[in-house]
Amino acid sequence: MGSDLFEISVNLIKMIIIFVMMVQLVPLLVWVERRGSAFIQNRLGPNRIGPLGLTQLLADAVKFIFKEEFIPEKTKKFIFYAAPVVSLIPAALAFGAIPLSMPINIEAFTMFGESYGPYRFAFQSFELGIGIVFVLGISSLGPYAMLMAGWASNNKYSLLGALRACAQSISYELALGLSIVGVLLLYGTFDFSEMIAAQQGPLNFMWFGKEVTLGFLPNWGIFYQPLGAIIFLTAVFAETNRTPFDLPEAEAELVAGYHTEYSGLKMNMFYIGEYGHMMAASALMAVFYFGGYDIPFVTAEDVNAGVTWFGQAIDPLLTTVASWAPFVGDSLAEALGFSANKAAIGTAFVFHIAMFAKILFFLWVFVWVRWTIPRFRYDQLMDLGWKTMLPWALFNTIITAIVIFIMRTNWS
Amino acid sequence: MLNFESLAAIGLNHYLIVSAALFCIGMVGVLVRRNVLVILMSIELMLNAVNLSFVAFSHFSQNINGQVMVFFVMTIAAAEAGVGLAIAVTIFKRFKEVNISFFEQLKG
Amino acid sequence: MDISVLLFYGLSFIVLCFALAVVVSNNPVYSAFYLAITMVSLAFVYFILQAYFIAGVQLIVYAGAVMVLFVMVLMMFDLKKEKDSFSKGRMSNFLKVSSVGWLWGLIAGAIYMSSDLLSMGATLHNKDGVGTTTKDLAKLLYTDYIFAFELLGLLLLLIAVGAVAVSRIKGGTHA
Amino acid sequence: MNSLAPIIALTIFVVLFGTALLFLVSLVGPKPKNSDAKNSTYECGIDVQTTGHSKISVRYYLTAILFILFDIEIIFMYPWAIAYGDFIKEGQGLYMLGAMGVFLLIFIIGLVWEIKSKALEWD
Repeated sequence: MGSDLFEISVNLIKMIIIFVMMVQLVPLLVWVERRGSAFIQNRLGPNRIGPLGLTQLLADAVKFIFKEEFIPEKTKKFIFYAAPVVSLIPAALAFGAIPLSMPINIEAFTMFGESYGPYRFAFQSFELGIGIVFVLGISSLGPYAMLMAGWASNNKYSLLGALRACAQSISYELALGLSIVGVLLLYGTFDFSEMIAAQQGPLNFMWFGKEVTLGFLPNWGIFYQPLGAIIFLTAVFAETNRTPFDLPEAEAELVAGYHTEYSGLKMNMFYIGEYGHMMAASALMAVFYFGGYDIPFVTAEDVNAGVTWFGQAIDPLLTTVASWAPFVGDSLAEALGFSANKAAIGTAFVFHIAMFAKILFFLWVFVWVRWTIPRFRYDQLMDLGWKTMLPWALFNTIITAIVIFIMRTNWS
Repeated sequence: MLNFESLAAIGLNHYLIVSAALFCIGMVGVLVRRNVLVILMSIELMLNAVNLSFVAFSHFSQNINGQVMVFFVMTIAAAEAGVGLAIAVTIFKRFKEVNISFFEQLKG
Repeated sequence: MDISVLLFYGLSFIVLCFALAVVVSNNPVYSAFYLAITMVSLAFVYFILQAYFIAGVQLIVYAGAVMVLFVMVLMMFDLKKEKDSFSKGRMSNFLKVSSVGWLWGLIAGAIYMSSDLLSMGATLHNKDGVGTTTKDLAKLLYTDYIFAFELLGLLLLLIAVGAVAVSRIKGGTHA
Repeated sequence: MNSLAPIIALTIFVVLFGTALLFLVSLVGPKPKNSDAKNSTYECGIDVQTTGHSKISVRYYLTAILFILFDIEIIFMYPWAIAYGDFIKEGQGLYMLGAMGVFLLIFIIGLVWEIKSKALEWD
């Protein structure tokens, strides 16, 4: 292993940063959701507080903290309080397992006079060889938070909402799991990093034992698995209980679903869990079908060269600044030992921005669909899950298996 | 005899003893509880104990056969839980009763 | 002291405590939640044992499916606080528990006595895991165990039919 | 690779974070002023007639059990899916396709039977 204190502490800080990033995206998403709905419905949305209403988020957060803390009588107190906390765990763990950028290879450097060996930091909370199975397993723990909330509230709306949410998310988990089989057949691995590595470069595949390359398209999963991608995206909408599948919260029938009795920050924590689930789903969508942190037609070497060039271009500026203020700038960077690793960190940052752009795009799709498509009826929802999407996912699996068999077999 | 080294170096024995304890807890549950659902849960505990020993043996002998067996046991356990719960739900709907001693009176 | 030793003792403690809580808890819904925690902790124990795929399956099948089914059924039942959750007869209960305790002592003693026979590997993480990856599992599962695998598929089909048929008895599926 | 410690650490951190938030609110927020109307279970304004745990349709349960059985069948496909490429390279692709074909046939029979038997109907 050879892990020392520096490596462990960097990994811990990284883990906390990724979690806090997930939590901090939630108010931003709420703002996007409100402004987006206003934009789609030709309204204004929150625009009074701060530029474009952006500080509305801060005001909301403060409001939630200063709300009165009370729970209704006849609730099971411990489970009532535990449910919001439990709802955070699956989202955080699932999001932490997904690589958000390429790993940073830090060369040996010295800091404050002590030398530290070469490191490899992955841009994710933990690297797992069985990435997909872990993420599926962890997100299948999601129903517990809903069931706990619904049962502990001692309210029939809550319980009905919880059962509906649970039945819905387990029904669509089948289509979700089956649509992933196509991805697994394609890449032959559970590991997210290997999947992303397999999607680099231009579109190329084996055609009856010969290799075919199409230079004008990136080698992304969407071109091999279009049906699987559609099924996956739809199933994810149902898993996260978003419109058009927000039956558990159907306010016309069930008041507010499983969190009817929750108020203030406790309800907000359910929202954090739900949005965290959405972020994990968007990241998975990007990794499976859109190349992860891959930028089309640009290799890691190109980015590295660009970053190095940029660093050299601004280097005189930095030197000038450093000469003005001797405590910051180059001397500090030299003391921290990062000068040798500037390019590696910069490259990882560029790829991180690419990944983040993809995640934000799919999050916008979530918002977009919510304000475009009306809600399903419950029997239609179940019919869609069991009688339409499951057979189509099965069809996708069979076709993928047969096509891969025909194409990759050496027929000579 | 029992010393610190044998506690700090986790071997197969440790896992087997945990597995045995888990199995015995499940067994106590089956013997002393009267709610048929809790009895089913205790059976799941016992099956999990067996799985744990399978995985431990598989790891320490570097032989994957044990994991295949665990896979099969999990399947059977899920099937057993499904049918057991189906029967329990049917009886509960009919008689509003989940006590195991009541089940003795069910005669065809 | 390796971190995995700490993890083993912590997780085993959690597993055994919550298993005990399943058995002694008065409310079956709490029992189900405790059992779910036991299952998740056991998945992490499988993780220490480098059975990663089995750990994932444990999470998906046991914690994510079977226990959710248990919790849903218990919520459907709406049981009041159970009056007689334990079987009657203080003497017979004492005999049951003590005999199970004797059994555990016997097994533990046997394991302890035969520890020389069992000591195939002394410590954790001293093997590089060759031949125990998920692909190896797949190669074994779909060649040597192919018959059992297809039969399990058939069994699952029969269980599905059986469960639907059982829930149809008297009154159909309309509760 | 594949180490457990970060997963446990993140779980503990998230639990601590959530608990801290709950405590923060009870520390900072105003003290609740209780009244009967406020403490009662939300029921659109009318008095609560029954307990919150009324009878629930058995369909939820039936959906859950069918989910378990199909879920296991899907899990059985995962090792097959990742080993499929290797098997094709070794020239055993047709065998694997056949082995999974039989399994998928059983899966399809089960699915068709469930749909035909109206076990999945919600009305």
